[in-house]
Amino acid sequence: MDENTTDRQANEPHPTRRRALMLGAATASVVISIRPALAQTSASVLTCEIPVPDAGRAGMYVAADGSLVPNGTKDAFPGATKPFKAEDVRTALNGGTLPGTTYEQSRAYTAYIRRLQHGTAGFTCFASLQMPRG
Amino acid sequence: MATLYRAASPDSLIVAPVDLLTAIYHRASGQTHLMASPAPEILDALAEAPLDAAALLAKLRADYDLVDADPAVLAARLDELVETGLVERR
Amino acid sequence: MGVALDGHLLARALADPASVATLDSAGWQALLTMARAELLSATLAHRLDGIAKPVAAQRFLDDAKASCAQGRLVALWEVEMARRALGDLGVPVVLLKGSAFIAAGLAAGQGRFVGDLDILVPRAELDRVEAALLGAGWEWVKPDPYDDAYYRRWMHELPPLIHRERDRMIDVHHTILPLTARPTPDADALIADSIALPNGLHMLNSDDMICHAAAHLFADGDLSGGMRNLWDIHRLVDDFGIAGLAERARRHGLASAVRRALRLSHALYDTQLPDGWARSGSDDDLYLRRLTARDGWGRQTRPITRLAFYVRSHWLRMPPLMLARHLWTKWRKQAG
Amino acid sequence: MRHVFSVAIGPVGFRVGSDWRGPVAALERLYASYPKPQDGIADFTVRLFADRPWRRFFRPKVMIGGDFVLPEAAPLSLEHGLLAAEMAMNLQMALGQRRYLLLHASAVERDGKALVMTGLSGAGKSTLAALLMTRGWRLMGDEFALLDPETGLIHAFPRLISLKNEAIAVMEAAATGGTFGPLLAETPKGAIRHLVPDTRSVAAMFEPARPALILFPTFGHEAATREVAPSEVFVRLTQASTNYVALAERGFTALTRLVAGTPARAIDYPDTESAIAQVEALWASL
Repeated sequence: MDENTTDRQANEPHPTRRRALMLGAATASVVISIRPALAQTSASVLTCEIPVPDAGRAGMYVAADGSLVPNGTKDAFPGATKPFKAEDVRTALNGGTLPGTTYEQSRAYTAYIRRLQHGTAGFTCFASLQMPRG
Repeated sequence: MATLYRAASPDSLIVAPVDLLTAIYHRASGQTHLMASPAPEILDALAEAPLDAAALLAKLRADYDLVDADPAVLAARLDELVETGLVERR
Repeated sequence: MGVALDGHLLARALADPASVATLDSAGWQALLTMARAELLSATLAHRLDGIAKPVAAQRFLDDAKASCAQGRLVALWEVEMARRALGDLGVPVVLLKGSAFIAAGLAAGQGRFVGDLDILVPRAELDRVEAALLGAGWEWVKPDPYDDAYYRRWMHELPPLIHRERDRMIDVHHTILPLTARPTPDADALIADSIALPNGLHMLNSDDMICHAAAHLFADGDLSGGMRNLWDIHRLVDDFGIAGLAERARRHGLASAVRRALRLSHALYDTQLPDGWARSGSDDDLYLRRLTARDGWGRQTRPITRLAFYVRSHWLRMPPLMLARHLWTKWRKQAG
Repeated sequence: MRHVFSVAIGPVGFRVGSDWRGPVAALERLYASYPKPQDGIADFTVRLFADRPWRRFFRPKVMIGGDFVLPEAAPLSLEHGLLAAEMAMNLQMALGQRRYLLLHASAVERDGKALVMTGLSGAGKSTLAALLMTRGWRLMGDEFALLDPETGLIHAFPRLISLKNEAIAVMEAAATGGTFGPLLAETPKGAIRHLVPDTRSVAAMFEPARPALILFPTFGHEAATREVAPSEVFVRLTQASTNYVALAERGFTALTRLVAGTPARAIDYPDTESAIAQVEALWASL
């Protein structure tokens, strides 16, 4: 890498010698966009919790695929009585089981957590578990 | 009329070749992109003026020894750049 | 220190920057902490340019400016991405609030932190706008059927959308107040009389911007963030004057909201008032108590006052029977 | 607030308000040798409070507040009040720092040059930094390294060293005569004990250093050292920074400059003694 980054204009004269170029495979990706690692260190600066489901939708059941369904829906699970700790979720995401749940129930809750989105309670906490660490 | 592809103006980019990859900071979006060939070359080819896909392919052929001049693959590359906002369809 | 330790400290510094000369270090600390909590730290930084201040305060404010400048860049980029997604529909797209201020380079945009992107489009075009956004990478935030139905039936906007790559929200409005609220602004006039920006998007005209800010403050919210809202109004009045404002406010059914907003802005920031508007409303003092309920630790204070305004905000948005239904549905979900 | 404490840690000033005396008393003891914020004005405010008035007394729970908060923070018990204060200060840095590029890394200095270590929690970057401190290096920080976009220098942020689980006994043996905080058992992160950085590290906290080596340590394997491709270093550091994106162009310039000018290595180590030897060997070969 250059010691000093330069503006593109100054940086790239047109090639004097023809350089080989490959467009590559249609399915491959050639651009990585850096996303904010907002919560990346939050796991280390803070302990956080994830409610299943979030309070705005308390009372709904969690289906096997993690979607929320009306309470009483067959084969779906009632929400967890207590929020899960980040560490427990981390273990579950790596194949473990959430505390106080059956295997299927844990799978459903984990699926719910994976579907969390910005603005939903638990999202920031989940995001902090997702960031590549290293 | 064929779709034109317009790249972010060169003075809105800071380009830092890292190794095989190139880091690009886009001033307009505040985003950093790390890209492999041929993405930097495509941005470069579009720097002077917007081109449609066929003209872009021709320009890349003229400037480089293009190993696989496949329009479908070029379209995929352009889609990716459009997604980042570095290239705009017009 | 001799300065009341509530939001008036911040208001005074914004309205009269020279007043900070009397602050000791505790006063500075309280001022800066309050400004940050009210999202006015970068605004304060710009206002205090060129005023002597302790090194640590200068550094704090420089950081706030830099942070705001980056936020501005991101907000403008969201505007640009919305333009790319919607530009070909042939639909007027009107930027609202902070995005409009910064896109148009208004004084109200100086130091303004901008959150979500808010746009206004004709109600008849909502479906096309929605489809275009979904096609360009925006997704629904909440897949909840009750909330969704509620929004579509009663609100003045689509349920919020978020961009899957950029993590930024967009609120698509078709008018500036919920359909359940009592004033019914003239949405067609808002769009018809909007002003085109160089990039092809629009912003409300200045009177409508003030009407919108006032409507948002009194008819739609519990006054949290009100100091910033009133500062927006103060700057807009400063920039554009108040010549046609009263007339325009009447047309939208917002005459009393706009009068109150200006009276409060006058009380906090010394905003100029049209003749005959100065007489204070009976409960202006209560509003001021709510607006300035912030202490030097950045905490909200006066919980009872705040609760009263919170209840009021729901009351205003919904007719009583509907409010009951809304609270009942929410309660049922809590109770499971 | 009832109880107040303030401190400067490197270039950053903090103010901590607490509903209880306990956490503030612990901070006063452990940060006794630290200066106060410049001009008496802190960059960040932290609040430790009870979410309900009776929670001050009855099964007290410490809520974490401040200028910047994450909505899902879990409260801590009052016995862990010191940890709550430390986490809250870190959180202000993670979410609010805008002057320096914040790297989630430990850093030590020798001869005016900085060694920056970043990696997974559990990789031992904190313990390694603390051990190096006992062997002639100056500790710049065990959690965050601050990269100055203007100068390219690393600024120190030598907060209390946060020792977890096995690292506690290791450092109790290595830092004899060191000042330790109380042992906090069964916190959400396991056992924690804080160690005050040594006198020299605290005294030199305002002296920045030029970055000379970036290290990615991994614990639990046979000793090995690898080069790391610059693009990988770049991406890993963007992900080890909470404010890279927020610093916009300054962040990009600072990071590309750091990556271009600083060698980087990954080391695997089976135990801390080997790690120290590997670090010293690498340092000598620069």
